[in-house]
Amino acid sequence: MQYLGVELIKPKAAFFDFSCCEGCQLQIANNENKLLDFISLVEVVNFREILTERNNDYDIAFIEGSITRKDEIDRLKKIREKAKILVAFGTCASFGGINKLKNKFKDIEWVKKEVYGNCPIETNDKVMAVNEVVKVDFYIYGCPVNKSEVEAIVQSIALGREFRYLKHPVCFRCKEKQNICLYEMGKICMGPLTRAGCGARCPSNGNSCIGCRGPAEEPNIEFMKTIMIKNGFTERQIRDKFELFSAFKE
Amino acid sequence: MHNEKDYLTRVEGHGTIDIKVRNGRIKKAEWQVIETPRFFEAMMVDKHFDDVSLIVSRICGICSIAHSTASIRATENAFDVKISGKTELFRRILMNAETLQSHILHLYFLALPDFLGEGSIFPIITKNKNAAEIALRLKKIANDMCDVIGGRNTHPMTMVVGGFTKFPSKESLLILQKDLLNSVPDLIETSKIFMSLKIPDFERETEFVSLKGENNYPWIGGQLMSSDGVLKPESEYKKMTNEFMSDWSTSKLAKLSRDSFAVGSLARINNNFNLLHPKAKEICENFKLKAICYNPFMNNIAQLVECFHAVYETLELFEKVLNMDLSPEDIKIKPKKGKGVGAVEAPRGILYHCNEYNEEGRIVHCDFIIPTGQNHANIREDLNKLVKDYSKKGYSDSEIELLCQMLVRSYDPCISCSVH
Amino acid sequence: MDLSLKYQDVLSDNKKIKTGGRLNRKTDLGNFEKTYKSEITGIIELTPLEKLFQIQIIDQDERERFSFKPGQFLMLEVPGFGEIPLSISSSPSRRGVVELCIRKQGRVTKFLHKMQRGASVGIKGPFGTHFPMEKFANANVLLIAGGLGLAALRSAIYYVEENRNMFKDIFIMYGTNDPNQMLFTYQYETWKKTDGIKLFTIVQNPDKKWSGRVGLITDLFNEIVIDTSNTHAIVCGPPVMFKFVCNKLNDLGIPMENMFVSLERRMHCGMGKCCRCNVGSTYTCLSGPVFDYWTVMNLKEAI
Amino acid sequence: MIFKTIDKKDFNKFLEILIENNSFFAPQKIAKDKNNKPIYDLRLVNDFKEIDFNYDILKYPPRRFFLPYREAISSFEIKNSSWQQNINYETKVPRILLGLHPCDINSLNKLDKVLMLGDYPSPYYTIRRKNTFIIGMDCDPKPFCFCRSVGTHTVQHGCDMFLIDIGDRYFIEIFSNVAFDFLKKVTTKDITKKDDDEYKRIRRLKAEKFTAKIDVTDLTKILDMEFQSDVWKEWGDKCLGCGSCARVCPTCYCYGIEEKIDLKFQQAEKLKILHACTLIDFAEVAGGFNFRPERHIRLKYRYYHKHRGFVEAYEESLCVGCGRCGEACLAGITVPEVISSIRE
Ligand SMILES: Cc1cc2nc3c(=O)[nH]c(=O)nc-3n(C[C@H](O)[C@H](O)[C@H](O)COP(=O)(O)OP(=O)(O)OC[C@H]3O[C@@H](n4cnc5c(N)ncnc54)[C@H](O)[C@@H]3O)c2cc1C
Ligand code: SF4
Ligand code: SF4
Ligand code: SF4
Repeated sequence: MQYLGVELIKPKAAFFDFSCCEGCQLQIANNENKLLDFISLVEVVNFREILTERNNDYDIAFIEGSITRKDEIDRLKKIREKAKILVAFGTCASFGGINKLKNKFKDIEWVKKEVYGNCPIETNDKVMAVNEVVKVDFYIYGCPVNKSEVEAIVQSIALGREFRYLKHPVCFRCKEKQNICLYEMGKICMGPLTRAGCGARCPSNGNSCIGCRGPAEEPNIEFMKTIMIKNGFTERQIRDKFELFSAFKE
Repeated sequence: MHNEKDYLTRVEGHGTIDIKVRNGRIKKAEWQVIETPRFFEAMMVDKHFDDVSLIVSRICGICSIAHSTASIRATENAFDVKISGKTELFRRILMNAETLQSHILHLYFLALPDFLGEGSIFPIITKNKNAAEIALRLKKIANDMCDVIGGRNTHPMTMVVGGFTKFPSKESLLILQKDLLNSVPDLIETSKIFMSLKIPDFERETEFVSLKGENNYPWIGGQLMSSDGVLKPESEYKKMTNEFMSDWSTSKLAKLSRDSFAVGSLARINNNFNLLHPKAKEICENFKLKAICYNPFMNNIAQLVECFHAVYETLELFEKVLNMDLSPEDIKIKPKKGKGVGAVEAPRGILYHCNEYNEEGRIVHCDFIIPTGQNHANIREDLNKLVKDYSKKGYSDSEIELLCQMLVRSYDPCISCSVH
Repeated sequence: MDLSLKYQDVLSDNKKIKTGGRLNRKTDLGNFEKTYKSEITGIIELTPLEKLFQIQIIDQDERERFSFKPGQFLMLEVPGFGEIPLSISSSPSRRGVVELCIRKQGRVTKFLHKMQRGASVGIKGPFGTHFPMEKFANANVLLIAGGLGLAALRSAIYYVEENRNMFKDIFIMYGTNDPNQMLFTYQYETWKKTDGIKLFTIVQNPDKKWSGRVGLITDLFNEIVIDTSNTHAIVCGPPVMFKFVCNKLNDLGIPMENMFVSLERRMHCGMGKCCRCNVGSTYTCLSGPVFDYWTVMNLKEAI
Repeated sequence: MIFKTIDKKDFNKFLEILIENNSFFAPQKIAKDKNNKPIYDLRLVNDFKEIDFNYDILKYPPRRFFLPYREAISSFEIKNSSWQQNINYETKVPRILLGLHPCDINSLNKLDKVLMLGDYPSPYYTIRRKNTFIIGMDCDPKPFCFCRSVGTHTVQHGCDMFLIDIGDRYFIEIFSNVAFDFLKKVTTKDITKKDDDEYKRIRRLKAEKFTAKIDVTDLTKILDMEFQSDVWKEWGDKCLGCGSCARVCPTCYCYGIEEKIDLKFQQAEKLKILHACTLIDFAEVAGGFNFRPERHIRLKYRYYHKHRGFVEAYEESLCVGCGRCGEACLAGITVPEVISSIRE
């Protein structure tokens, strides 16, 4: 394929899932209108959720999910060796995501017991994001990822241009949609700190932004906490929001 | 040891079929679940009820609406919250939409390639563009419904304890209604495609567990029933599942009157045949699907029947909600100490959430029982019998291996969900 | 009773008011977003980072109407990638073809470097203020550039070359970090041959092959003798550079009003609408990019 | 100027006809805040009953009807290494807006100067502006309004007609021929001495109600003097860099361009998206250099553009004193407070 006379790249892409809900992979199958065009952009060689054949020759590896067990670490390292570009696909892969909530418990034995009683079960003590194990070349944020953003990113690869994330927080887009600010409605919201690009989905639907896309560029976390407290939210409530996806360093 | 190449493909999550060969012949096929556990029940401890449904929806990307709905219902039962009729209707629409989207995904993307001897949907896209386009159109309308009403097709956020943060506009509902009406011919085409496929001949008598519908086909809440005659209230879900662990699975397993039981579309239809929409019943007739059907491969057809049901029921629900005032409701929740159970029929079968709260409305303890978890033991038993039956019939090893895979897939297992 | 508003066709009203055929973006509404479709007719690689693009407007009528003055810039459109401001590097007297010296930097420029002869791009313009060459008549002229600054200065060099008799002494001073960053080296000989033009080059980090001067561009002032009472200067380059050079020139006795610099800011329209190019609160695209140094001194944020 | 009065009953009838014949936007209740106080904004009206005349302030400025947050300004059809540009300046018009307060009408007048009256007029803006019929309405100053300080509390031009409530009638200021012709179709009365007095009384009352204010005396010079002031740093520490202020400002017009290619590589689209100078990448250029790398520098620039640069160019400030930015800012950064901190 060509664009304005410049030959495009058709990369071989492989999708790998680790510990997660696989909702991000699903988004790819979900963009029905453009799915056929999308799969003509890349050659999908490995996609366990919808594909039987496997091919271990790929340029881009999309890693979904967080890393929780010894065998997952080994598997990820092998993928890293093969892949030219390794993409952390979704919030779990980028930050650890919801799964990392487990890390707040100091006693892993208690955790196992809480869920499995006295049955033996294998797990690492700590849930890790992909970049805690191997080098990551690119991140795609979101829980789940935003389909049109994924398309834009893959298209950028084909065009050989870098993809740039929006750098500002969600509020900017939320205001564009002419929503009434949730703080005005007495609710807490992570919008002022979270990276835009989701179309302010949650606030536009009347629910708080929960920060799934991680921090915007240079977020003013310190003063935002003061604002949250001024709006009547407790330290505990604030912590709830900050730790949800483990995306914000406190 | 867990090797990449062992995982069964075209299912959600990680499981393998361990094939035991003796003297060059398949002796036994064993179902193993090796998904990594995420410990959701532990993560939830101390979480505020506002966040609970948002977190548990991340148990599964495919049935996130069912998880949210079950969780919210559990919390509402714990706090004695009453919801409005409007909320009830919209939740039902969402459950129908998710069922449709999940079933279509399974039928076309995961199951159909087996029947056509392909490795994935991709060759079908090139060889049978028409089928692929039907699949995408049907999935789209289902996803659009989830988008418009749930706020997003995966991990919905409009559904909260007590109701909805926002109801969709009439205009957007009218568009959906029109699209939905237009999707009926596509469904009929789908049923023709599946009529032309050969469903493997296999039966094993088992017990079927589902919600019991009263006046409607069951999606949310109500009594729990089994085809062996067990009937229990929602709150006694534990007596329906009797969870246990085994060394071959990282997921917990379940049993009731026998060693194993089945949940899912086939179980729902077996237990609630008369509550199906008349149009859906017609499809049953076409496929000679009668209660009680013991062929697990027929679960694919049961899903197809439910697609019809979902579309027709949703059209009826749309008529009702379009006549309502869709401005947002005031939601005020007072948390209290207590425990509540929410049972819903997820696409893959009955799903239970049990949330126990302290006075502040923070989780003290919780418990989730996932449909696929309840099916694992049954899958294992089925595989056992399948290998025996088909060896006797003189089928080759590779044919049996494929049948084994097809059998597991026809349960549409959601493994990462079962090992949450 | 009918009280419906009538649609007012603003565009054709605007056209009717116009007299004569000459279309102008400055007043003609219908031309606002139109970009002149142009063809890349030649590409010359100057350094690993910079290429010179020769670009010709395809439509003959549009081509004939296009003219510019040294120091002006245009907006180059690469569909799907973006529209970027670029100084015109070629001679103002050469009709129909413009030359753009483009450094590979971001989205648009990286793709441009991949494009081939014969591909189409779009140009809007010319925009902005220019170097006031007429004012320099009968005076000495200093043309000073650092790095990529030579791209903007080049059209002024063409101008003085072609109108040699208008001016007194002419000095071109050019400095870069490395010798291999020097642009348009193939033209130096021609420039020098033009009667009375003196060219000085200097680099900061010489390599083995370099036999010329080593140092900062301000060092060159030790070598030249000029009558500062009748001298104008144009300085193009990064802000740090022109700050030093202009202060030096001022010390030498040249009034700040006689020095001209070209400022760079982020730009999205070139027509004073997007606001992105404001320096302090002055539009670079309308009041600039060429400013006299006195104005720059009075602008907050300029340097 | 031509003045008339009209009975409210007659006026309502007039509106009913306008609604029936046109695309008509008027204030409506859109939500309630945490204290149960209703929030109003302009919405499409299909039925007269939907209009809420008790509105206090429009939540979002009417700027969006002329300068949308995002619009496709042109597109390209790609064919091999060539392309064809398609431009469509026409947009959904004409339409009627009811209920703009003086600050909002004056904000449009300011935008006119940049986008319609100067060099390179924008057809996108001009077409919408010329095809929108505006019915302005007098207002009651809120605690955050400081329009009087910047001289935008009255309307000299910029709308078609302006209404002042004088009990059972409206006092109408007629600004355009279209409005005059429209009003011929309903019963209006010439103004009497009594109307005159009532008008003046109401003006006086209103003038007394302003509480917020800014002092603009020599503000341009003071801003220049305080360019390096530490005060900016203090405000910058609070600013979240969220751009909400520019999103709700009736006069902000900065934008960015984003170009998109479809997945088939056959179409490219050029989107214009309103930007905000407080966002981190506002002045960032290729190579990563940022002309305004810090929050306080960007916030400072917002004030310099509005209260200094624009004054220099047009002899008026680019702020109409509506106070929306201060209300929208979670960090509580308000124009009166910032300006007075600079003057101290
Ligand atoms: C008056 C003027 C004259 C210029 N002349 C030249 C020249 O002759 N040769 C040359 O190589 N470069 C020149 N530049 C700089 C050139 O415009 C940038 O290198 C170019 O915009 C980078 O675009 P990009 O898409 O590759 O970079 P990206 O970083 O991808 O930029 C994205 C967008 O940001 C804007 N932008 C980014 N950097 C700049 C910048 N420095 N100036 C203005 N807008 C920017 C553009 O709108 C661009 O499309 C000039 C800039 C100005 C203002
Ligand atoms: S609702 Fe959230 S995202 Fe929207 S403006 Fe308010 S704080 Fe920002
Ligand atoms: S001033 Fe307020 S509204 Fe504006 S960017 Fe800063 S924090 Fe956001
Ligand atoms: S700067 Fe603030 S007060 Fe001034 S016009 Fe804009 S929003 Fe209103």
